[in-house]
Amino acid sequence: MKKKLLDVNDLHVHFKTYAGIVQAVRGVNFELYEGETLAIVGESGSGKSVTSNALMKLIPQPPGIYAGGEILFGGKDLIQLSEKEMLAIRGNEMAMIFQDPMTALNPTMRIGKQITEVLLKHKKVTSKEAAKSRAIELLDQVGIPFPEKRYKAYPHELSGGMRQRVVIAVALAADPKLLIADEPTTALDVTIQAQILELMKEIQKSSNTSIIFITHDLGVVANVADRVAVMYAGQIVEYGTVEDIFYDPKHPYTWGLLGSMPDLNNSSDELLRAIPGSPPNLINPPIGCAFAPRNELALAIDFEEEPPMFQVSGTHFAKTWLQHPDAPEIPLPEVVARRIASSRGGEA
Amino acid sequence: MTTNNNNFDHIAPERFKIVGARTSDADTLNKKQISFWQEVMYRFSHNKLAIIGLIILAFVTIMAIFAPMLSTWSYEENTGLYNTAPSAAHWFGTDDLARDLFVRVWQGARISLFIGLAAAVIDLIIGVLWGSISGLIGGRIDNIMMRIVDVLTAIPYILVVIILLVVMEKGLVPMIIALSITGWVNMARIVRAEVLSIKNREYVLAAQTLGANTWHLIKRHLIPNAMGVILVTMTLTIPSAIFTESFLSYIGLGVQQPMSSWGTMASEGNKAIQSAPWRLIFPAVFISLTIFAFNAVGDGLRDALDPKLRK
Amino acid sequence: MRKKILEVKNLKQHFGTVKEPIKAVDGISFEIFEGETLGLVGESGCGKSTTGRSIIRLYDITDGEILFNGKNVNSYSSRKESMQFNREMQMIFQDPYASLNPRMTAGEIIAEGFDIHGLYKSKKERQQKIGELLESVGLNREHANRYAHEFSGGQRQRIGIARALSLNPSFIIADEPISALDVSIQAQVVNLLKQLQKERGLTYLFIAHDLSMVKYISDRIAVMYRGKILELGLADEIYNNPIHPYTKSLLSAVPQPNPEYERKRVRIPYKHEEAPTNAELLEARPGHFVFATKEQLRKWL
Amino acid sequence: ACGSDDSKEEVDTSSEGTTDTGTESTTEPASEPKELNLVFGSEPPSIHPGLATDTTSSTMIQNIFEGLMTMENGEAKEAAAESYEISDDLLTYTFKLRDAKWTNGDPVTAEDFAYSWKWVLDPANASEYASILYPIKGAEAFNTGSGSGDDLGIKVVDEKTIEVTLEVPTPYFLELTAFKTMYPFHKGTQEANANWFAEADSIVSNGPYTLTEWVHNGNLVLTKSDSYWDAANVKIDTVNISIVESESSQMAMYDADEIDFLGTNFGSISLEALDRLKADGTLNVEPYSGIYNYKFNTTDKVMSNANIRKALALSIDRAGLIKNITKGEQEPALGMVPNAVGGFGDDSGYFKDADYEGAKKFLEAGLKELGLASPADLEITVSYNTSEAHAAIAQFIQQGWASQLGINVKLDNAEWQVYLDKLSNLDYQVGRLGWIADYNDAYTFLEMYNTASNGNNDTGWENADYTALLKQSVIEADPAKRTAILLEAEAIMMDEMPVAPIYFYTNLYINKDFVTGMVPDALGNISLKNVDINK
Amino acid sequence: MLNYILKRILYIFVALFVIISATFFLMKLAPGSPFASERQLPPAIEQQLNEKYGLNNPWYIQYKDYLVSSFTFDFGESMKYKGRSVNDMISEGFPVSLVLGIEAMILAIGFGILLGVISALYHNKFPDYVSTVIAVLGISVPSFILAGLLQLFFSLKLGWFPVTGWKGFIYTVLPATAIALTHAGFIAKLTRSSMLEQNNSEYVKLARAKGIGKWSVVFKHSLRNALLPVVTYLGPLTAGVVTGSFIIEQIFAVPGIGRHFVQSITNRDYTTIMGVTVFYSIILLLAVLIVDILYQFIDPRIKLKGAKKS
Ligand SMILES: Nc1ncnc2c1ncn2[C@@H]1O[C@H](COP(=O)(O)OP(=O)(O)OP(=O)(O)O)[C@@H](O)[C@H]1O
Ligand SMILES: Nc1ncnc2c1ncn2[C@@H]1O[C@H](COP(=O)(O)OP(=O)(O)OP(=O)(O)O)[C@@H](O)[C@H]1O
Ligand SMILES: [Mg+2]
Ligand SMILES: [Mg+2]
Repeated sequence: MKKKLLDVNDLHVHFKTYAGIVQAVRGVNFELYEGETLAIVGESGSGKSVTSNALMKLIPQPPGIYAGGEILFGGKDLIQLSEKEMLAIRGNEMAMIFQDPMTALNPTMRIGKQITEVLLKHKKVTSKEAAKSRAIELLDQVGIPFPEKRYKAYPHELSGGMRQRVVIAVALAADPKLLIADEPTTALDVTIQAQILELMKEIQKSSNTSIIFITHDLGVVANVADRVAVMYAGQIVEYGTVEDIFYDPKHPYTWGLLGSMPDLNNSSDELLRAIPGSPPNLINPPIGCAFAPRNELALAIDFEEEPPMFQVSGTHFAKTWLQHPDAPEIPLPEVVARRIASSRGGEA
Repeated sequence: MTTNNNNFDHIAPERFKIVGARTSDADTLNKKQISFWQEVMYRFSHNKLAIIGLIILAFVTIMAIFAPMLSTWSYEENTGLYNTAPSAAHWFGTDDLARDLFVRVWQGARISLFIGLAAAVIDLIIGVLWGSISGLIGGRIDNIMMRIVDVLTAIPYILVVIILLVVMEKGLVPMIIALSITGWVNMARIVRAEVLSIKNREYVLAAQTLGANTWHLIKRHLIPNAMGVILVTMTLTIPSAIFTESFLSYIGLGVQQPMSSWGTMASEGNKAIQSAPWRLIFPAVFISLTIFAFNAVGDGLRDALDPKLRK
Repeated sequence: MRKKILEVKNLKQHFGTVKEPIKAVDGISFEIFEGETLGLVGESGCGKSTTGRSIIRLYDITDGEILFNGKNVNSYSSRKESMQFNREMQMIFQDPYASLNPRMTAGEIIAEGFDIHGLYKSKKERQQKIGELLESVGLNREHANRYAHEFSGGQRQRIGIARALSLNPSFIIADEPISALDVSIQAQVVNLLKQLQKERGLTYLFIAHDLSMVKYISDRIAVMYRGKILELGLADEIYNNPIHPYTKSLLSAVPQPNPEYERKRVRIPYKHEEAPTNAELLEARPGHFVFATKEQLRKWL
Repeated sequence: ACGSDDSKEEVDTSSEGTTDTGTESTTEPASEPKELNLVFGSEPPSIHPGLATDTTSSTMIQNIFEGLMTMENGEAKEAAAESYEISDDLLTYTFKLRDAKWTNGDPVTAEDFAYSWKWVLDPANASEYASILYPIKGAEAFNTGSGSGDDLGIKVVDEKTIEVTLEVPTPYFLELTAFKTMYPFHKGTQEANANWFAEADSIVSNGPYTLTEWVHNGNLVLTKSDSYWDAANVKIDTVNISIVESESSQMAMYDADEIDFLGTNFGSISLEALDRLKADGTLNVEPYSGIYNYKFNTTDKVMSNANIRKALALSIDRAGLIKNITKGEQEPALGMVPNAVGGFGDDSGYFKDADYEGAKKFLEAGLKELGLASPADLEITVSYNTSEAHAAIAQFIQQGWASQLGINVKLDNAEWQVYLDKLSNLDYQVGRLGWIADYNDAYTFLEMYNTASNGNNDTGWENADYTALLKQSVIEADPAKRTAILLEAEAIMMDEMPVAPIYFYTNLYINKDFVTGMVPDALGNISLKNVDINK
Repeated sequence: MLNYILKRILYIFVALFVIISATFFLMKLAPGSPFASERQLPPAIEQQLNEKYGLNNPWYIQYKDYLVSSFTFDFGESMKYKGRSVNDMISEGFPVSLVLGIEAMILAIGFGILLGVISALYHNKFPDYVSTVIAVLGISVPSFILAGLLQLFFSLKLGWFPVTGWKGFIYTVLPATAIALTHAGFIAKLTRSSMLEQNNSEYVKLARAKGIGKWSVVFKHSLRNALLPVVTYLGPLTAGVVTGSFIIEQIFAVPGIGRHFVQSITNRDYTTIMGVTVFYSIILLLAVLIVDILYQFIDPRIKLKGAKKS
């Protein structure tokens, strides 16, 4: 059995704003084992970034508030740690990769320095020279050609893909146990995205790092994840292995997500099956199931009572009343069914 | 995953009826509708400093309007008491010409506040336009316009003022002209820098594809989005204008004695810093307070308007 | 034969200095027929946006010709002519956050074109028109008074589309209109574009880097690489029978929402090679062009 | 020198040396070098006897150069001259020089004097104070281009004797030889280097001190000159003079014991300190031969009316002004010639200070003549050059005129140069101006109004009788009669009142207790030679 | 780059020409003459003086002379300080003003940035309010009042510093402080506003994620980027400060050149007016140019090149 690295229990994060309290994360639970990749998917605003920032204790306070729950990392509850104690963990035991490589690097600092900074800060090396050679090694490791030369480059002298590699190098510098990647490839084009994904997998293999991978791109999820958490309106609504989610989705929202991807095999004359409407306002989260208002298959109870997390199988959970034994059998939407069928056939 | 489920309560079957989406509900983003300006107001009103600033400004304005009218003394009248310290009869004391400082301070407020406003307007009209045009058009025009700014900074200002003094009747008009000559150059420089970064934003390009001309771009896109720096710069221009006014009045361009502004009173009072400190303290404190108020309000507005600080 | 609405001939757009030019677009030619959608794909920085912006006259082009409805767009002499052009051709921008002025309401953004072109002067008429536009992109009339930050990404992009539609254009350049949106919203926007095309007979130049979405929306696809168009043809043709190694590489990189497939997928890396100087756009199959020399083409086929 | 530099005050004052000087202190070889610390209010623009126009430069010149005579207790006393003789017709002066040396070792000769004077008068050198030498025969003609340098009444009799012939008897000629413009400078130096006077190391002088250091705009150091003939009686070894423009800084330096003396020509005392200094009894006040006036432009429609002018002049509360505003113990001026001038000590009978009753009568008459119904219809503008002191005076007078006479008074200030332009173009109604004597004689205060065209008149006023009287005074050899003539002229002026006298200046100064003999004379001059410190 | 600099230098010459011309005509338009005083000069003498300084020539000859002297940087003799060449006056005074100015700028920049950073880090919290108040005081209390207060307090009351003079470092402290405080206030305000912007950027978040402390992030990362807009302002400001302040030099008796900017005009000392104006213009124009060039060292993203329509 693999060792549990991270255990998040009933995490709540709120933000105080002019309009009221935004309940950005409303009771998130998940766990992560060593060397495993957990993908968190969900549409914009569902609380993915807040969750990941919360893990790093990077929620700005104010306006943010840790409204409850615990984050057990290697047994310690991060929420209880002081800022000073966190400084030793951040960038060291856990590191983060941000979405936008264009802005995540300091534009006026040479990239080499941005890497050595971490090394020196966390005393991974003893001297500046050692830091430099380690940084060059890292650059090489993330696939940057001519790392000695690039060591002195400024971010703007690199392409988007290269910059993202640098960001990854920064994250890897301290050899973290946990890597949180918040949409690391969304801003990149497909070719570069593919390279970055390959790179991350390689790294994981070689150093047994655990990864939390945040994205809204189901293709990417399918590529990287061992397990998937589908988030909606600040909660995890479905959780399971990647197969569970892609081949046996139980939550209507997951269906919606899967259905809205264009299917390369079908004709372009028919419209995509978009999820109508937009996510709920988290200041006054709806009573019941948050997805109900957009769910064509919503049950009456969805508007009244929040569904509990139902266990579908050993690894698979879904937070929908449809899992209730008394709930009607609802077949998979046709598009999704077709997609699963064709996927199972093994071809795209 | 800690959850669970085994013992389900029994739930009435009708509650498991499919009722479908409620799109009307789904489409409203925020239940509580707050418009941009409402939000700005909200943020502004929750900024303690800004509110204090606003109260000070209101107080000073009201006093400037009414205090001279209600006082028993006029600002030029000799009370027979030379250089006396504040007392019940003369709250702020009297000056070297035996005039009541309380009424003089509020009389002076009228001029200084007017000048502050005038400077702000000049900054807005000339500085902002100059900077935005220069930054927006760019290229040679930009270079020429910025060199003009340099030239204006370099030409001896006092000479210009002397010439104005010779060719014009004294009063507020030549004063405003004198302020207009160089009062805005900082603003122009700063706005230009800001415009350079705004002009490549996509919404500006979008307006260009709609066929917008320079003026439209400046008016609708550049100025509103550079408002933050404009406000900060403006709150810095006001104090320098207040002191430029006292310099100009001293040289003879502005208001004539016995009328006096805060700036003038402060610089005269400065001479009596040891023998009659109240002559410096009152005008100086009100200048500082007012400028503090402008700054607080400006910062408050800046923060309230900053889209990046908004979530 | 369908009518050519746009014809781009040997378009070049260089930035930087004359000595060290950045050849963002380096001699591309293509045409777009009325009512169709031409997809333009390629990796980041290959010159897609620059192409779009040059066509809509945001840049002074370095060389070449752009004919819109048969007329060279850089030959307009009067302001009236170019205003007319602005009405005919519009653009949707990539970033739904950066492309809407945060200080304007949705209504103001949509009506900006009216102000510029002096249309719908009466208040009522104007409100009416704004309302119509909002509805046509799936928003409510009430949304007109909200500011951009009060909308979700998808809704913002709809406002961008409404703005592009406000002057009733016949041709729209959509510069990665969905790249910044998440999947569920992407679908909404793509659906909307398709639907509008059907209703209004619009022509699109649809720029993206994601082949799967492009394939879905486009009739024909042009693959761009380093300022040049490498391959151009019908969408299905490009997707199913790519010829140029770069196109193949690009296709192999698109991840599918299918874990099993993903586990097996092998990316075909593309090794950059300078195109030989005698390379040209050759018609490999009917309607399917490839930028190559004859020998290369033979090899690839 | 009247050239009070621009806007800087003549308002507060200076002092003069009528008090006894502590010169009898006999020579006790000072065990420790004595240092005196002083300030100047500005950089001396030209330490050249022939070019200096301002008080700072003059002060320097008076202490590093030496003229034939020097003023002591109001009397001319031999300095570079060992003795002198005056012919009976008062037209020829013969000076015998002492054996004295320039700082470069050359002897001071009659030729140096003759050369210097001729140099000053030579129009090519454009010496601005050349007119001081006009009493010398042929001087005016030479200087204004109609005569020749060879016809001057200056004769070098021998190396040590010089003879001067005058145009007309000039009772104050001896005093003039103590004036800086008549000081000698070293011929060889002048010929070798026209800019010799601009730096300390090229200055060659003959006075009690040498200028040993001059940091422009910073400070000057005077060192006792060993080659000076009377070096034994020079007590201070070093005089450090800082150049400090701000009055309040000067005062602070005094308070911080950084300087030993403050006042007339060595800085000035700020208005704000006066009350305090008076209260603790440290302020010294000496009369000063200078006047502060309001001139009237008699070519102006309103101001051409003598009754109006008189009404205005009479209704100024001079005593109040001095007490509350200028504070320098100045004398209310009720005539044109300061009391410091001999024979004019009690010429104050022309009118009364703050005579509002009298003023109202004149005003009524004046208004009638002007065809104005009430005082409120009368609007006049008072002009002054930009300065807080002038502004304060103008406002005080304005308050008085407005409240006592009920007329409207506007104030108008202008930059110094613009203001001078206004005055000389008669583009004003009432304007302030001060006048400080170059030599302590009534003539210097009265002469400028002799004709309307006199460049210093500025009022457009002239009176035939007055002109005649002044002419007569020049040729009158008897001092008593001459005084009577000038008093008569003054009476005419006071009757027509083209100028409203306001107050006579005083010299104000403070000094540390250990400083003795440092007292300004009626012209504001201080001879450092007489100063001593006893710590 | 070199091209760019050459082009800008060309512009500098054009600007100088304009400045000289404008100053010349303004100077000639202003009433008064260098020789005017209460005591009217005899006309013959005045004539001589005018002759001596070439003031009798027709305006275009004088104009030409001034142009020539400006471009050869030889302004001749001061009309007020007899026997002193304008060049000497500048070369003696400028080093003093420069030293004082640099000290003041160091103080202003150091203190201003510190205040601005504190404000931004503790945005809308107590330290922000405190530093805002200090900055506002700096801005709203003009240097002449401040100078007097400093003198009163630190020299007279406490006796820590000499009242006036220029004889060593200790003499520079008060005047430099008096000059610096106003500018420090301005800089603090500008820094605050641009720091606030930087603090919301991704790279700051990344730096925090690296485990770097709040203050280290400021000094290692955000500050440099936040200073870019401040630098725009510093160019002309520095030019102004190093060429001296009239009032401060007057109050502290500092032998700099600041006084000449005002006094030469009140004296109508034409040669000096021209000299100091040309001198200041060159410094200003160069400062602006240097800032533009510096920009690309501070911000590696900026490349100087011919402007381009965007
Ligand atoms: N500083 C903040 N103040 C107020 N609300 C915030 C703040 N940060 C996040 N939120 C709110 O929290 C919710 C979740 O945001 P989050 O950034 O986690 O979404 P996300 O799933 O990462 O979306 P995206 O795909 O767009 O990155 C949103 O409603 C957002 O508005
Ligand atoms: N104004 C400009 N000045 C200089 N270079 C530019 C300019 N605009 C674009 N470029 C350069 O031209 C090249 C093509 O840029 P373009 O924006 O067209 O790429 P793109 O294909 O749209 O990329 P993306 O997918 O990232 O939007 C890039 O190398 C870019 O750096
Ligand atoms: Mg996110
Ligand atoms: Mg692009």
